[in-house]
Amino acid sequence: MSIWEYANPKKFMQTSAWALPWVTGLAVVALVGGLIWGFFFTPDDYKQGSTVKIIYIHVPSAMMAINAWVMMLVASLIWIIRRHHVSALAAKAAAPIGMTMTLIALFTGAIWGQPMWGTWWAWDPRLTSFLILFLFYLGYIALWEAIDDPDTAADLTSVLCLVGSVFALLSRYAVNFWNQGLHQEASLSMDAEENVADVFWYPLLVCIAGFVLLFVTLVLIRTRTEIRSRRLKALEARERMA
Amino acid sequence: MIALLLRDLRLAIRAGGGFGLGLAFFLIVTVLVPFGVGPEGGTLAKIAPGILWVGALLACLLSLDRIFALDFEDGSLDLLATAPIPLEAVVTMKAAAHWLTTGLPLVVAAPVFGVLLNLQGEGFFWLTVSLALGTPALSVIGTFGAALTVGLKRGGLLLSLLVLPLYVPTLIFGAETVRRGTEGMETGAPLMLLAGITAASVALLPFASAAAIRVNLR
Amino acid sequence: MMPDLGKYAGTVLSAYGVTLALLAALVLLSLWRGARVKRALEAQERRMGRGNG
Amino acid sequence: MNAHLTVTDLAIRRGGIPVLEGVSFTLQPGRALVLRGPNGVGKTTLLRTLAGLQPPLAGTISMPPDAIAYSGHADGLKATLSVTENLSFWAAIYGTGGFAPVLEAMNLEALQGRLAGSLSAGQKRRLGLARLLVSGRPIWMLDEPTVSLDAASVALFAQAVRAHLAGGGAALMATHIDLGIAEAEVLDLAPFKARPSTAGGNAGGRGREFDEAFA
Repeated sequence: MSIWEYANPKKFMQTSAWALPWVTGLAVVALVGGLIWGFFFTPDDYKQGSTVKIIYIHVPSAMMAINAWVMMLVASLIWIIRRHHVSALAAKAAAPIGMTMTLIALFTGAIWGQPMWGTWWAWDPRLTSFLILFLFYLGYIALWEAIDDPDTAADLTSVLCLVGSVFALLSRYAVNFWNQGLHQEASLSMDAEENVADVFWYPLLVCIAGFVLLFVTLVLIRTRTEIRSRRLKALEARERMA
Repeated sequence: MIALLLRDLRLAIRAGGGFGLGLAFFLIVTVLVPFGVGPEGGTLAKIAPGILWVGALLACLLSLDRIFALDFEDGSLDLLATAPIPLEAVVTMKAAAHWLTTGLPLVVAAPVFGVLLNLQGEGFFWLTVSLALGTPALSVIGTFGAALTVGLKRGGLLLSLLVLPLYVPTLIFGAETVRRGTEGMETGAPLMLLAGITAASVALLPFASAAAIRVNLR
Repeated sequence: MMPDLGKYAGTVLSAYGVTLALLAALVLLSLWRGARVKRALEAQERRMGRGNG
Repeated sequence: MNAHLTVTDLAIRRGGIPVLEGVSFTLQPGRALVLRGPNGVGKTTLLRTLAGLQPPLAGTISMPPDAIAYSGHADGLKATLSVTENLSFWAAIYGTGGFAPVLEAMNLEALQGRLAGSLSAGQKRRLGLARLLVSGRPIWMLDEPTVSLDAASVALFAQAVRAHLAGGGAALMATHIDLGIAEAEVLDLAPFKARPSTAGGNAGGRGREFDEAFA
């Protein structure tokens, strides 16, 4: 059996209905477990104090903000090349999740920055890149919403996702270039993995797994909704024609 | 292909406002900024490169929705899509026409507006060079946005939302070139990157734009 | 049970609060829209007399 | 010029929903075919599919390359350009030379310098037809070509189409009013209306490409 079998909406609905409870359960366990471990049972960092606890949400959400876009890019490519509807709808379903993750990364970054940098917002290259990524999500979602015909919307958003990916990478590079002088020192950054001791690292890994599973759960739920919505539209159109 | 460019230029001239509107907008932005930040020359000189680049970028944005809208409404776009020239060439010529009617006037006028903002020393030279290198990218990227939104009724606002994030790298490298030039620093790196973005956009984006037009005409 | 968050208590708690609020909103919205579409689809299928989807 | 067009078992869609299926016909050089059918049956969509503006769902379209000159509801004329400027633009796009004989054939010589925006509806249609002539393409595809024309203009239109047919060209026209071309064959599209009951049910096969995959 080929993997493309799952691109058939019916097959996808069957498989995802079976998988959804398992993925949901795992996501809840990993997320709740990881966050409780991180929040209650880890020591404070000698430099950052208790703010180090923010990494358990900031780092996974930042990773998922980028991973969600990558997943959308892959799904868009599959739609463009193989024209599987489920793929296009999965990309559509993932966008608001990615956007929320970007927002979480931005908020937690800003909240963490307040005591560290003395200001809510610094044009730190990382934060700035996420702000730009947020704008890309906004445009992508707005384009989906603006187009009535679902296949046209899928085509155009896929093209936007492709072009947007290139420009998002360019922006990342440009922002680094633009803000060389103000770059935060690694010791005061939350994202420097080499600074994360084991005692922080293990709960962080669990949290990352939790966010990944949460993403998968939500993508499955939302893709199922999109498929049902498409089917509803198709049935309504058929009723009108008959 | 040249015929298409000439036709678009002629249409822009006949319609009036083609050249003027973006330029007037640019002027107004330049005039409004001192009212907002105060007349102090040192402050203005410091922010002039950024303001001039942002102003030029917004002026460019203003006329983007007209690139395909008129041709879409009167059926010309259908006819062009069935004509023997490739759609990629059509969108390239459309972008070229947009640059000639919007980008080029901005390049020419920017140094004059720089005087209003107390732009210093070599800034005038680098402003002109960076705009000359960067505005073609703005037109080509904008054409891509216009191609995505061509069939939509309320595409104008969406167009801005789609295009502005794509403008970020161009803006950063463009304004950085002028800033460094004004301060007498090395401008080679940002200028090369700006030229790179323009070259890559001109070479690759027409394929995406043409694909978007094809989808929209379906 | 509550760990001592020291002088950064407000910072840490607000970060977790914002995150949980955003995640909850996302999950609830997804579930709500999913249920609504499912109901509408089932109604449509019943009306058309073919529930074999 | 070769104006042979064969359409076999064509299925087309509009907005993701199949509208016509099983459409087959042949258009010979020197012949005209009129597509008829109630509003919304898919006449325009069929013409756009044949012109290559959208892909068919199924079936084959066989014709020589670069054979079609398409003319939609709108003429694609620029109101602020003169008659000559409009025509010379399309002549340049299609890489055809002089358009003086076309001006004459379409009775537009006296209007050469006028802006297209100042022409009457009939004159505009004639200019639109002149564009088709300028394209030098053998197969014309016309969507509602005589809408808003008076009797004299319709006669002139019929004359232009006959001249094109006599020269070995072919014409495919979608309309719901009389075109004044009695010798044209008529194809009623109503019987080809896509039946939802036969199109749906299975998600495989050609269903993969359209909304029915979800039904």
